[in-house]
Amino acid sequence: MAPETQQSLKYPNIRVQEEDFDLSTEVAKLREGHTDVGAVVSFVGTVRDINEGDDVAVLELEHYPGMTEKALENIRQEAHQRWELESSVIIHRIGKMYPTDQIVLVAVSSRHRENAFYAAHFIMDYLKTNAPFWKKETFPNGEERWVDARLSDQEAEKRWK
Amino acid sequence: MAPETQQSLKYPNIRVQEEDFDLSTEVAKLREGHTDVGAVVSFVGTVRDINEGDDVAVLELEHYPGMTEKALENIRQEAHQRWELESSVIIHRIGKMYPTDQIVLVAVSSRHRENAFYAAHFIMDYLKTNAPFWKKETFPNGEERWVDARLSDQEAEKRWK
Amino acid sequence: MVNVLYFASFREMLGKASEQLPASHTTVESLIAELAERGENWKQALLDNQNLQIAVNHDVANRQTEIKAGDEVAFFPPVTGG
Amino acid sequence: MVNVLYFASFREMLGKASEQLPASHTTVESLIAELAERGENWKQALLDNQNLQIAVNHDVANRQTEIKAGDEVAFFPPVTGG
Repeated sequence: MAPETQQSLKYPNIRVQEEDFDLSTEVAKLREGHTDVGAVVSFVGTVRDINEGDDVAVLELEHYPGMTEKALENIRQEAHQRWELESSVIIHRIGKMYPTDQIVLVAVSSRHRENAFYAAHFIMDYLKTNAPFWKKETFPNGEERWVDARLSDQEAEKRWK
Repeated sequence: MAPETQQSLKYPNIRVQEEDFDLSTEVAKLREGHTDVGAVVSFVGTVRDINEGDDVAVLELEHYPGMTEKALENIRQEAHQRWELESSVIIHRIGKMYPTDQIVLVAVSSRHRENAFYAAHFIMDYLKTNAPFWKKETFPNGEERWVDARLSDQEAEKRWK
Repeated sequence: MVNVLYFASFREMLGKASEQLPASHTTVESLIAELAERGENWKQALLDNQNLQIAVNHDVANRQTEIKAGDEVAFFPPVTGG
Repeated sequence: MVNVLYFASFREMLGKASEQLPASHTTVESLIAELAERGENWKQALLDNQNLQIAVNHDVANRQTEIKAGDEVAFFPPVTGG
């Protein structure tokens, strides 16, 4: 069995993939079999064409296979322990991406909106500081730069302690 | 010109309609021309098959044409004043709906995720208490009941004062 | 004339969705006082109702809001959309 | 043996993505001490780096975490996904 298949069997609500995703399709899957859902909150992170004031031509996402899926599943489980949720999914892309491309999807369904809003926000804040992904930017002149971790992301995570 | 066309020209980011909507399509439209977006938060409200412990067969949404659009646009503008946002859209369906149907969409794009999360949550909380929509439930035995306003929705709105 | 609208449970309880009334009232309060004389259901829905919601010309209003000829006044229960 | 992995800027700075080392260290700290002797870039990346991130067997770890034969130890800079 290919490693990625093993991972997807072990963590059916976590996907790390090169392919793009479709928001409507993923939200429909998330809601399947949950007829008591009243609220679905989704977050889509996208590639900005400017970072720290510089034009970005290409963004490359590297990750730590195996640890990534485990870290994302831990974050997801933590959200389910903190709030009453029906279902949730995390999809994170890897490889080369371009401005306006989708990078990450976090979608959460629950009976009431407040839980869904908090849980999706929490998952994103935790993902930003705890999931082993690294971004490298390539500028129009071909120069490359590893993206620096943001202090604001660490602050954002602390809010949930 | 039909009244609904006048309203949609006046408030291009507000739609009150009987038709269903597609999340991916709406988010794509929202992001059009905003290449500096890094975050898109969407909320979809759906018809639950149970409310206050009773099975719901049909949900009917009535509204106050003219005031609805104005109220929704006020809520949207307020969100843009409070947070730095790129774009936002509110779609609310009216007429008959059934369990698992989509009722409402609020989608917000911004450079950074925190603004998008707060703004979408704020818009939903304000919409719940300030936009003139009324829900009537029909139960499997044919009985009808107007849905009561929730005290928790009033509390949720107060948080943002 | 003033255009008066009733929504949702009010429309059903009062038996009408809208009506044109002479613009003989200076405030929403005086309009309500006159409507309440029509019967117990009108009194209950408008005069005695602590949760009554009012809009004048599509803006949230209250009992003290002034009204004039050509205005649209709407009465409705607390909203439950979303 | 211990499997040691380097990611992102560390992989580029240290010139390798992974290596097998004898399991002769009891903690991450002692492994780092040995690696730091390889040269200035190793010392900077691992020993002197306040922002060094460590994982042992896919779990977040620190310098005091114990390691044994068969473990996978990873070194990387602060994460920047999402």
